[in-house]
Amino acid sequence: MKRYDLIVIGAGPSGLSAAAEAASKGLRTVVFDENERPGGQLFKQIHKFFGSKEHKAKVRGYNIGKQLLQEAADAGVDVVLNAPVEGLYPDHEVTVRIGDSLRHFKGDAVIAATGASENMAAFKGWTLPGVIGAGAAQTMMNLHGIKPGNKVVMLGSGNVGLVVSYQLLQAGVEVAAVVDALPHVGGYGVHAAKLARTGVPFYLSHTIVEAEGEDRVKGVTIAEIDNKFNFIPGTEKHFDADTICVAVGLSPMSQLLKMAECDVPDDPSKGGQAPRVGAFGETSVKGVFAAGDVSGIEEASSAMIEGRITGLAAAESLGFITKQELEAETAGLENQLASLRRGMFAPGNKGRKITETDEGIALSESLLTQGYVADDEIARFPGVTKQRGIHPVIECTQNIPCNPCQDACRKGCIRIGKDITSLPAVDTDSQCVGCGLCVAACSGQAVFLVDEDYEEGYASVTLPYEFLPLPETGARGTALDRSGAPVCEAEVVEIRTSPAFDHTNLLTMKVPADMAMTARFFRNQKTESEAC
Amino acid sequence: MKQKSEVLIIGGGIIGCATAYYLTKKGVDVTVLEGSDFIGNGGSSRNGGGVRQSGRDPRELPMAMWGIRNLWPGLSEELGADVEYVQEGNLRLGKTEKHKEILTGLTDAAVSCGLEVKMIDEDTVKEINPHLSDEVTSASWCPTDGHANPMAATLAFYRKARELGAQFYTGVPVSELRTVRGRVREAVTPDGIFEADKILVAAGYGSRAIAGTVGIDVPMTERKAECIVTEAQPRMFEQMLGTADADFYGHQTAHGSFVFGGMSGFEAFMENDGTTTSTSYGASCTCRGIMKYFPELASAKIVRTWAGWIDACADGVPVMSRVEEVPGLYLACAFSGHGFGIGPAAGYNLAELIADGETTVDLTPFRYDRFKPVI
Amino acid sequence: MMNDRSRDIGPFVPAPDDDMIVCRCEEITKGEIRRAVHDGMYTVTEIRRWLRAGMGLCQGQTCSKLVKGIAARELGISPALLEPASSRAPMRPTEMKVLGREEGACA
Amino acid sequence: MLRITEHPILGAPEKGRRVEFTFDGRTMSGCEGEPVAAALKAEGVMIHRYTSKRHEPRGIFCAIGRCTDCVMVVDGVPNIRTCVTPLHEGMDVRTQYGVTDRKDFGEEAR
Repeated sequence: MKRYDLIVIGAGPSGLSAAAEAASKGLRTVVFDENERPGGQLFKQIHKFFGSKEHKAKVRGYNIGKQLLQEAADAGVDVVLNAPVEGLYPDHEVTVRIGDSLRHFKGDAVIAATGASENMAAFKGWTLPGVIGAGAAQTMMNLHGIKPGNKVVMLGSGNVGLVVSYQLLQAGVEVAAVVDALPHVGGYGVHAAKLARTGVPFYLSHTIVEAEGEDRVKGVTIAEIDNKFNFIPGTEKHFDADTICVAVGLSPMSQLLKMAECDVPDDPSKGGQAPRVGAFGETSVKGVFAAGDVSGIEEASSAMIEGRITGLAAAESLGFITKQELEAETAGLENQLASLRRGMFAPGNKGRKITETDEGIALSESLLTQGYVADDEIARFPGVTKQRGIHPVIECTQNIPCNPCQDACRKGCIRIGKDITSLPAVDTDSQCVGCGLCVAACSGQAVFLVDEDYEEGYASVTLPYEFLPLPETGARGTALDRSGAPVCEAEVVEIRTSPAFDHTNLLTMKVPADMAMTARFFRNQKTESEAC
Repeated sequence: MKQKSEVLIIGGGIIGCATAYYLTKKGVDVTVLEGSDFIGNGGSSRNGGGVRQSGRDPRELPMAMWGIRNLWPGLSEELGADVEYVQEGNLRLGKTEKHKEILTGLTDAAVSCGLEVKMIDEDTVKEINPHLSDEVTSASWCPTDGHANPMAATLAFYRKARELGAQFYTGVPVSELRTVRGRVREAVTPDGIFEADKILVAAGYGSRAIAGTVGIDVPMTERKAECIVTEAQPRMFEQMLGTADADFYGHQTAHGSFVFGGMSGFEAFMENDGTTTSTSYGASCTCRGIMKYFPELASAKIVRTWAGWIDACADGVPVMSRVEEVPGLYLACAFSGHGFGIGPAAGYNLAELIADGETTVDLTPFRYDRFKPVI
Repeated sequence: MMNDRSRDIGPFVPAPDDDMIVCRCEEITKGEIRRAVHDGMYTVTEIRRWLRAGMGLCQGQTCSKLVKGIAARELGISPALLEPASSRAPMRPTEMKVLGREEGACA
Repeated sequence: MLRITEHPILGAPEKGRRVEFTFDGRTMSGCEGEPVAAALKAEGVMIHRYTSKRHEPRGIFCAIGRCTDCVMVVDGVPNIRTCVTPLHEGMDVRTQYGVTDRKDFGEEAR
């Protein structure tokens, strides 16, 4: 039986990070993954990540996957793909399907980095073809280049629901509505806002009554629910749709750890059955570790750091590094992890209703219930200032761990400060040159450049644009406000693309001056669904 | 919690549940204590579902035959739940001359007990089951054997007994029995003492330790056994299968999946680690065994494996007995891996023994004090 | 508390969505699961063994949380108190020929 | 048309060569190596199977080989998870009824 120092199960963000870290300390390390491609969910994630530079902020998920894979390869890790681990047995033995045979391996240590699986919601008709998991939509369009349908209703307004809805738009799919049973948008406000301004309506405190259709989805009926989750008669709304995407949360995929007799209690704060782990990720079974979503649902950024900590812990447990080295090396990582776990979406805030920011500013009620910040709410946030000439307007209104906008601006216009979750503030004393790097750098697509003095009677608004076809300079169309409602005519006056922007194009449109703080999206005149 | 009853049954497997059912049907007030958190959590939910007479020890055969004649055919109706009983015969397969000898020996013994079973040749085997490989050269054939769903049967007895008023408590392990004025009277648990006029210990291998607390020992040991189940498959055959080599046994269920058990050869050398996790090699051994007999199952996918612990008796047949030296105490254990098929009959006769003192099937061969040194 | 199998959980009251499939693989409905609880199947494991809910091709990966939620509601307890069913190898459906073709096997 | 030809972030999808396969006897085409389910989706096929008990239609649900709703009879073998099975030239893909490719759900074989 082949033996390794370390067996890592799962080649996602935490698994690859753990493997690279351990291998760099000299452990003979193998990673098994059931998928054809490594990277776990990263390879389906085409949006830019939040966080700071160390967390690979503003890098798109699939590129992070490539970087991690390279790092693991450089460290000498064997990554075996198409290799589902079928069982985890006593003595750290794993059985792996490789090709058409079953093979047995032993590791002196084992790290389970098996990730998460999607939760499901049952409703009338949910077994019809056309009802799919949000992950399925992502897999189909981002891995296989196939649209899951032409018109989608998304159930779930958590980050997965929001991000996948946006990806659907990018793939050229119409999103008819985002529906959530909870009274508030579950994911980051900026993710909601970038959907809302394209015209996607949000229905909070609503859920699906029925998926309609005989042998496939033809439409959806939703209705409002009361606080006991009962439908309120008379509030039904119908949408034509061929696809319903379900994004109602994730659960740790802890089956292997359960099988291995690890203590795996049900912990709602971790999203389900997650192994009880010590400070460095060791489960109740000696030598078996867990990292990433399997030990509690979080973001990929946290998973990567957790993976590194666990990789180091495995190295220490086998005598490759000393306890002192472990503590010294993990201290920095723990700090990073702590910084990611701050803010209003911190694990400790799960389920709590937050009404104001750390700065003491009242949160946008409209953002939480409609998906966009209302016109009369936007001015109170420190990223939104009124200035002469061109300047950034940062519509980032929640405390999330992210700061690339600050790094992007070489003129010092944007200030977040030491605390990564602070709201970005625009410094009115600094001189914006309109380079647009902040617009492209913002993972939440919440930064705009506004010039109210663009032309007599006209303002210019520069916005991030990640759709096809890319309008040409001179194109005329309609400006939409934050809610996606058409507000005025607009003309594209500049399109900027650059490798440095990493596919986030900067579209500058000219709108009537009084629309400078209202117009936030551009719709081409002729195309209804842009990307076909 | 109801701490006092006429009869206390320790063990919520098929024996405990069936006995509870037949006792409550007679109007007896019964409480069942199950040590684990689940009803039917031991061998009752982990076996291959055989309802066989052939291949049994002659001492056990009358009980098996009586149960198949009198209880199994009407069981689903009686319990109001489909226990998936199928009586389409049992084939015990052989590939070599040696196998044929083993099968012939078993067959002769069963015939002398009055069972309708016979040796059949290669062609006849293929007629009964055309999917078998050419390696199969002989078989014993018992047309009145069959199979059922162990989980459904155990839980159906539980459900019906519960409906008739039997009290069930799970997660209540018994650590000790106590006598009061010369009669067994009390069962000590973390939830307090349960009292009864009569106590039946039907807790699989756990029975040994429990009975030991009143000085009664049944010579048995634990042996691991493993099963596999496939995804649902198109219907292939209805018989129960076994082999002379004991390399696998099993059947296709009503659901369409195949449930197979098998051996790796290490079973006797495993210590009970407290889990029912299959070994890393057990399923592979069973698959290899099956594919030699059924090449066309090679693409069938295994969706699940599990293991259980057999309470293997020194002489291979169960103990079902009144314990005269400890008045009030009854034992039903050491079923040795073939308790499911005789489970209903055992429950029926145990209920008679406990309630009436007389049984339909003679329980003498199953006495607790039959064990004597051989040298 | 869960261990008393005669605990009164009230009568089974039919609901309009009883016909809704919950276990997609085995086509087990919400009503069947609710009924099973009233029949004494107080644990996810027993519901599984009794109805086959979660015993199909996906081995409960899709429905286990849903089943747990329904059972807990019927029992009037928090879902966290219900032990989920066990996890068993193989983690993915695996052909006999693959399991049987094992490195280091005697045959 | 559900195939994405140009994506704003990912560009043109990298795909294998075009190959033919059959779905219930009808000739269709897809890209070699992509999941059978993806090829079917691109051809507008939504129904992969009908269930055993209620005879209800099912299609792609998880797309990563977990839920097994998309199973079909592929090259004569039932229960093939089409979302994780790569497409090859000449594959014979059939709607699954229960556990067979027969519209009578294999009942006659009982």
